[in-house]
Amino acid sequence: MILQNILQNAWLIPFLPFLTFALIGLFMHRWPKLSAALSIAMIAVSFVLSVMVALVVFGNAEGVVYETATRWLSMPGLRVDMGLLIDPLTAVMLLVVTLVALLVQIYSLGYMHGDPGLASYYAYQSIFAGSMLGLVVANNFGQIFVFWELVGLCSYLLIGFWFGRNSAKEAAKKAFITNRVGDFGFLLGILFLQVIFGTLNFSELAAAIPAYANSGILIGISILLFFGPVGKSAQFPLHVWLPDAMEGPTPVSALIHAATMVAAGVYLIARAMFIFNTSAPTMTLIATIGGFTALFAASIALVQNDIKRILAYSTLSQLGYMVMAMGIGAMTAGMFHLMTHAFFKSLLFLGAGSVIHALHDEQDIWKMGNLSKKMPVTTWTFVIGALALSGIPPLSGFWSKDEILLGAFAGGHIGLYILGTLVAFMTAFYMFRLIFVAFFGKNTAGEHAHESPAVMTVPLIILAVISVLAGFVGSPLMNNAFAHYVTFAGAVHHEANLTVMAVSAVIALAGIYLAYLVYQKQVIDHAALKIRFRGLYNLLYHKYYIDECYAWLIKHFIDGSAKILEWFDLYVINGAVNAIAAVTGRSGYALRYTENGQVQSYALYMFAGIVVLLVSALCAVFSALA
Amino acid sequence: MDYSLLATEILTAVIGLLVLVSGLVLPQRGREIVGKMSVLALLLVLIYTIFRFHVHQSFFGGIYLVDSYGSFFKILFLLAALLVMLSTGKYIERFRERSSEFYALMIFATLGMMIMACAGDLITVYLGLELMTVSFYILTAYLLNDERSAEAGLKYLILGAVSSAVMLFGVSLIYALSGTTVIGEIAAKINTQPALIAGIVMLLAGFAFKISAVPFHMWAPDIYQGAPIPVTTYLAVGSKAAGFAALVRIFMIALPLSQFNWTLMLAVLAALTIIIGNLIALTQKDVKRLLAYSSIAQAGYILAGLVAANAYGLKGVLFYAMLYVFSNTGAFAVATAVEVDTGSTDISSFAGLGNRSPLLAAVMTICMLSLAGIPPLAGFAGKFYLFSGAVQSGYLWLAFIGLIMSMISVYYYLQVAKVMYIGEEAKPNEKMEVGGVARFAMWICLLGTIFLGVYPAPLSNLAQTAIQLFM
Amino acid sequence: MNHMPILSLTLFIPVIGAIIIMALPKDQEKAIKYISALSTFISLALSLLVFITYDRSTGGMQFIESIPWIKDLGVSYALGVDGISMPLLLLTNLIGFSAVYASWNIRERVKEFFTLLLILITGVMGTFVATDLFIFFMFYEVVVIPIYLLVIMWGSTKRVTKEYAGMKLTIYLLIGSAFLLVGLIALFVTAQGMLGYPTMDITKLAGVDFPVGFQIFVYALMAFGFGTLLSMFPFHAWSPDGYAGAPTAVSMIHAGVLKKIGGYGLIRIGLFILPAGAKFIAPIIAVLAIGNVVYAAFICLSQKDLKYIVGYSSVSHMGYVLIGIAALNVISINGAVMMMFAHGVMAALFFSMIGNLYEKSHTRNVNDFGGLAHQMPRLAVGFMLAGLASLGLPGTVNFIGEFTIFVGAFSVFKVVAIIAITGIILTAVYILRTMADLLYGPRKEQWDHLQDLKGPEMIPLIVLGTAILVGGIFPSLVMDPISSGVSGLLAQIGTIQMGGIF
Amino acid sequence: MIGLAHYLIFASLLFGIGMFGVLSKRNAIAVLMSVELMLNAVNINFVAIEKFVTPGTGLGHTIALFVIVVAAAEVAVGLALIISIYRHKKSVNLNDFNLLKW
Repeated sequence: MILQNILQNAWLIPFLPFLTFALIGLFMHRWPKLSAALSIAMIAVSFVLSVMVALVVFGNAEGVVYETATRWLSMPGLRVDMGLLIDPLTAVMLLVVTLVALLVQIYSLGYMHGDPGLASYYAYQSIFAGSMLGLVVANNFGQIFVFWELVGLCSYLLIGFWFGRNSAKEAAKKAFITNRVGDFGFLLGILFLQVIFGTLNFSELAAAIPAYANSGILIGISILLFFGPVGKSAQFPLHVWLPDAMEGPTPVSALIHAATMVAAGVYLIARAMFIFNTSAPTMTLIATIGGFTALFAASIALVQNDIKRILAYSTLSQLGYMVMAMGIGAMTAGMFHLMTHAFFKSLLFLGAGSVIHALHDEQDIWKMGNLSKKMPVTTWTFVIGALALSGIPPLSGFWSKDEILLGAFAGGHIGLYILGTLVAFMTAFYMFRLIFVAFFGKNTAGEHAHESPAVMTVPLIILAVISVLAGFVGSPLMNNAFAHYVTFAGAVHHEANLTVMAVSAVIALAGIYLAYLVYQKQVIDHAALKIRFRGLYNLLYHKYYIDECYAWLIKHFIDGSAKILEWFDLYVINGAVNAIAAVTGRSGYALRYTENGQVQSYALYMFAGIVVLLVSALCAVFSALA
Repeated sequence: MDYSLLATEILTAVIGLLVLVSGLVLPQRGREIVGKMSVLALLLVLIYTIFRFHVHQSFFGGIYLVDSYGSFFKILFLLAALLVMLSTGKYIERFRERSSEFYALMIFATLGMMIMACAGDLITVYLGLELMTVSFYILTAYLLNDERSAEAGLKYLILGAVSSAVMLFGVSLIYALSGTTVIGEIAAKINTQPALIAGIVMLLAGFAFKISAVPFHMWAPDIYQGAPIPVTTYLAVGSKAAGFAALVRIFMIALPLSQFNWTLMLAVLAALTIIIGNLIALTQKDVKRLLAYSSIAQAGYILAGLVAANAYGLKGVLFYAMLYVFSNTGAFAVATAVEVDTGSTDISSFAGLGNRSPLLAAVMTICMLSLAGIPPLAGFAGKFYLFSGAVQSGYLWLAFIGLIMSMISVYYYLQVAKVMYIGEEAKPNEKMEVGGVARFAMWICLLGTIFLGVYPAPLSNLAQTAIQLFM
Repeated sequence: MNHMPILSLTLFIPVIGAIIIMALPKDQEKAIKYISALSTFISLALSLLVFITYDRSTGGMQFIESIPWIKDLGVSYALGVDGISMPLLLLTNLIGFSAVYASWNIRERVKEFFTLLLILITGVMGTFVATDLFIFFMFYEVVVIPIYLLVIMWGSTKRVTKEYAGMKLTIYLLIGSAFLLVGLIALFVTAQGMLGYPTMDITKLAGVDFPVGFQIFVYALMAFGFGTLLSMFPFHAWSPDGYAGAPTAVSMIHAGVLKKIGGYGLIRIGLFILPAGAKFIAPIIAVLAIGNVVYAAFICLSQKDLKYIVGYSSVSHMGYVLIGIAALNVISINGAVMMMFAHGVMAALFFSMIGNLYEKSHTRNVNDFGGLAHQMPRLAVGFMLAGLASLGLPGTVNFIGEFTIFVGAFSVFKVVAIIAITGIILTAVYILRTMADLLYGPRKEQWDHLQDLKGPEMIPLIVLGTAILVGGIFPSLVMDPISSGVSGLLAQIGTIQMGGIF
Repeated sequence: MIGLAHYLIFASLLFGIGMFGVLSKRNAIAVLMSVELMLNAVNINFVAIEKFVTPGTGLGHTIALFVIVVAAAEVAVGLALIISIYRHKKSVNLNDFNLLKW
């Protein structure tokens, strides 16, 4: 009974965090502890509700689709609802988001302990959770856009949470603006949909779209829509904000910039798959961009020294994986990877947070070392996360990544398959580079550290357990249960291929071994490598100089045009106004000197006036007569 | 013929003579009551005239007319004279022992204006005009110790006499072609001939001089600046209105548009007047002179109503002439008070008026803005009538010029406001004392300006009645 | 029906307040402020009452009052509100009430200040409730002069002097209004010729079938007149300088509501009376509007003075309104009206925050600041709220306006709309840069003495912030009446086909 | 036969001479005299027109008388003003009277 009503009441899942935000913002910001407690309690309730929703949805063999909506903004010709669309896809996302959010919020109690902004931190966390959940349950593009922007706002606020730092302020700004560029295209796509189809509702669009399949306009629309995921999921070329976003508190990075928000782009592609898969060129574009990003980011991650940045590039790379999966039609695999990635990547980030916390905000891996002695829980959960990420069977990452590679392989995208496998190798390498340097290594800088409190380690353990187990729901061992529910029209399912599995596992192990050789055994001198391949190293270390390019472009084109236009405004437009005023004034002065005080010249003007009047009047009359 | 209908004129003449005589017979001390007496007497005449507003009568074969049109202007002149006398305040002390003659001359000038407004014959117009003008010659030069006053008087006399001569020459030509000088009879007897055109142009030139239309305006700034301020005020308000009263009657009745379309000629004059008056006013630093140029521009606006030559336009002429009494007198009254207090009307002597006397600053600002035509002040309603008329007659361009220039005129009016409110004060923190009577006059101007702007209907109804004879 | 003249009351209570203030002695500063606050509060309450009791099911003009005023001009003192004017009336009073509190720290010439301010508020309100062209225009120009005086007396001199700024603003707008007045007179005269009797009633004038050429001519005049007020490119030069010179309350009212008279006029008068003219001129307006959106946004990027940033940003945002008006369909015009409301509250909030900061720090240069969120968290909240609203974040009422305009305009002017939508990126860039430089970054010791908002200073933040959020979260509250008003208005035009848009 | 046109032309010439005097004479009194000349030209006109257009009505003659009287008054005032200004300036040259300008 409760379970049946749960769908009607599922709106509470996003609503409760919003309520929390309002309560904290309006009344409770003076009591940070209370705010934190409220926030955690509310997200816990949301989590429970999500579990119940999941039970209902997956309790039915075919999966349940439930849709309801309330009018939000409407006028003749335009209607934007606030809707609730619950299907297996939503249910998975709800579960992932509420669970990670809950764990991160608990973890934050320890991580953010004593921070003066604790109340606002939890307020932001709540509004983020609310917006993200709102995005997930959306039944139309309007609603998605609304929450899309709101999660962007939360990301902005949380990246800039320590606003006293210049780097944080810059990173927050960068994140928002870069996302705006993506949203520009996304918004255009939505507008096209509205104008052409007259609706933004998913199911109505899904009914109308097929008639336009592969038409030029639809290709255009789908590419525009793809702008959104490119921004939000930090795909090349709009990836630049995500590494910088690591300026935020680490739990935030875990939740927003690893597990949930950045995956929203992938989720959007999945949700709007009925549009994308009608347009082959767009699908190719998506796959290419995703694959490229995966490789590109992984290569950068190879040489970074900041623990969070390594993880950030890893996130980029994995997002690229997911996007690629979407592009090659392996949506289920992509969503599966999204889910497992959410767990193990948040685990990794929280682990990193634990380290950073213990080392008093030290993030350079070369200034860590041998942490395993002092921080066993952190270390071993971190290793589990890294193994999962590297795709070592039977951890979750193995199953999901394998699905994607399988999709590429079986779908005939051999290039992408090879690329994916290469990335898997690199992933394993850089993750274990991190682990060997920071957690084992001979460096003893980390030895004054101490294990984090239970409030931080318990979420780590929970996530570690999930990271190990979550993969099984989609594994052939459980008959691809995940794929049974999370399906997409037109998507193909491929039978498990042992070769692909074996190759990827071996490749990952090879990566780990290489890292072991270089950084643990130091058989190969990494410093020498650095010097030998100086050019390549610098290129990678400086992230292909893309930030610099953008900075240069912005400085010269945007700010340059701004300067030029300012000059134009000041001297041409304002100048014209002032010139007209001056001419008026000057002519006044000129005329003024006709009043020279000489009475006879006044008389002369009068007579002249009479003569002119007389002549012109006579001319007028004569011409009228003639 | 009911001569009692001429009571207004007769009474005014009698009052003028009495004031003149009483100035001679009363001892020095007693002369102060002369001013009060004349104000009171004129007030009674005004009330009487208002009650006889609807009376119509034609005298002496149409050479003198009593009608609503004339009465409207008579009311206007009396009101203006009263306001000017009231607002003179302490300025009267500058006339020393000659103050009673000042009142007498003012009253004679008023009489001259009345005659102009009611004249049914060109020669009657001329007589009224000369009565008015000669009084003004004397009044202009009334500050015997002030060189500029004398200069202004002489300039006015020379130019005034020349313009009278020109006008008379024009009258003689019209007389030659029509055989009559009665306004009502001319129309039937003329047709388009070059000599007639010459006559009309010269007649127009004479009136253009009186109303200070460009290029016959050159006297106005000098004379306005040199004359004692109350005289300037009356010159600007009364003399101009009288000029328009006669001009409208002559042109509307004697010169039918079907014979000779003089509207274009007037439109050009109006446009020039508006443009040049406003442009030169932009550069002025002396408030009196600034108001002089402003009043030139105002003449241009009023002329636009005559250009229209239809109900809205003519109503606008009357309406504007009346509101001009309030607004212009208000502004000049403040200038008078400032000159009494600081001895100058240079814009710098208005500095800090907003602090020293908020009422004066407010009156000045509001009256000036009314002149600029900013709603909800009277000037806006007036301009609306004038330019509606002009547009109705097809003179859209004139409306354009008029309205744009009137917005530009806000610049110089606001310059004064700016100085008053944020200027460096000449006499910091010193309250400015203004007599109760002058204050009363300013309040009337202020309230009149606002009332006519917010609720123009009563005045426009009066004007409607007054212009019936042209319709 | 014999009802209370609620609109007249709303309109004239500030005037009564002003008269009472004039009668008070100069040194009763507290009393003066309380009377101003009270009278604007009553007006606000009454306009809220209007907003709530307006019968949405019937729509159209309601709370009608009509008294014949000037017979021979066909003028009557006619008031009424419909779905278009009602939000703007409410906006005026929201901002008016906030403006009084934003001026709470005025110390010089308190009496004059609040007198002028109240007159100003009345004038603005009047334009929105008048249904008679003459009365509309009267109120429209009433506001100009108080603004001038307020600017020169209480303004501030930075890049340009306050005298220059005030004069430029005044004369520029007046010249714009001269064109408008010519148009109105032409309209009036022609209508009289066609109807046979004079009328200034907007609805009656709208019933007249003016010749197309005439409509184009008059609409062009109006587009210039109202466009100037709406700071349409390239006639925007008065706006940034004007706001920079003006005191806080004036900037709030001017950017917040006065500008909106331009947009309101273009819809209520221009489009309603002269649909064919509107159709002809619309593409030109749309193109100029790009100038607004993109050009002004670019200039914002290089500004350092907070008031200039918001000044140019308001020019930029008015571009959206213009596009909405130019697109000539229900959705776009709904959006334009919504955007006017939204921009009003946002700009007013922005200016009140800037004013508060300036009053305490005596500088407005962004580079002088940094890390203000440390010392002034509430002010930072205000700035952020305004900033986020400015960049059209969902959840703020501005998003509703922008989104609706985009939808409406997109169906008509694709290219224009796409170029205009790039504005959302540029806006984000300059707003976020400003916010970052102003509020974030390391604490600066030199500003440690600044006190955060407290007491009366909080009122603008609370009132306007609430409006931004409530409108953003429950857009139907505002959009439904707007939509009914716009649909009603366009339905009355009805018979005139405009490229199948209607 | 001398007709109306001759009179009018003669009067016009006289008027023009007066006008020239007004414009060119520097002495204020001479200017006043020139003005009188102009007025006399007008008088000639009126009297001539009376004879040719409306004989026997006396209208033109009356007007001429009026004009003469008014002109006399004007001259009286004018001379008084010249005396007044002479007291200040010790000059009757019109070129010297330019305190008021611009």
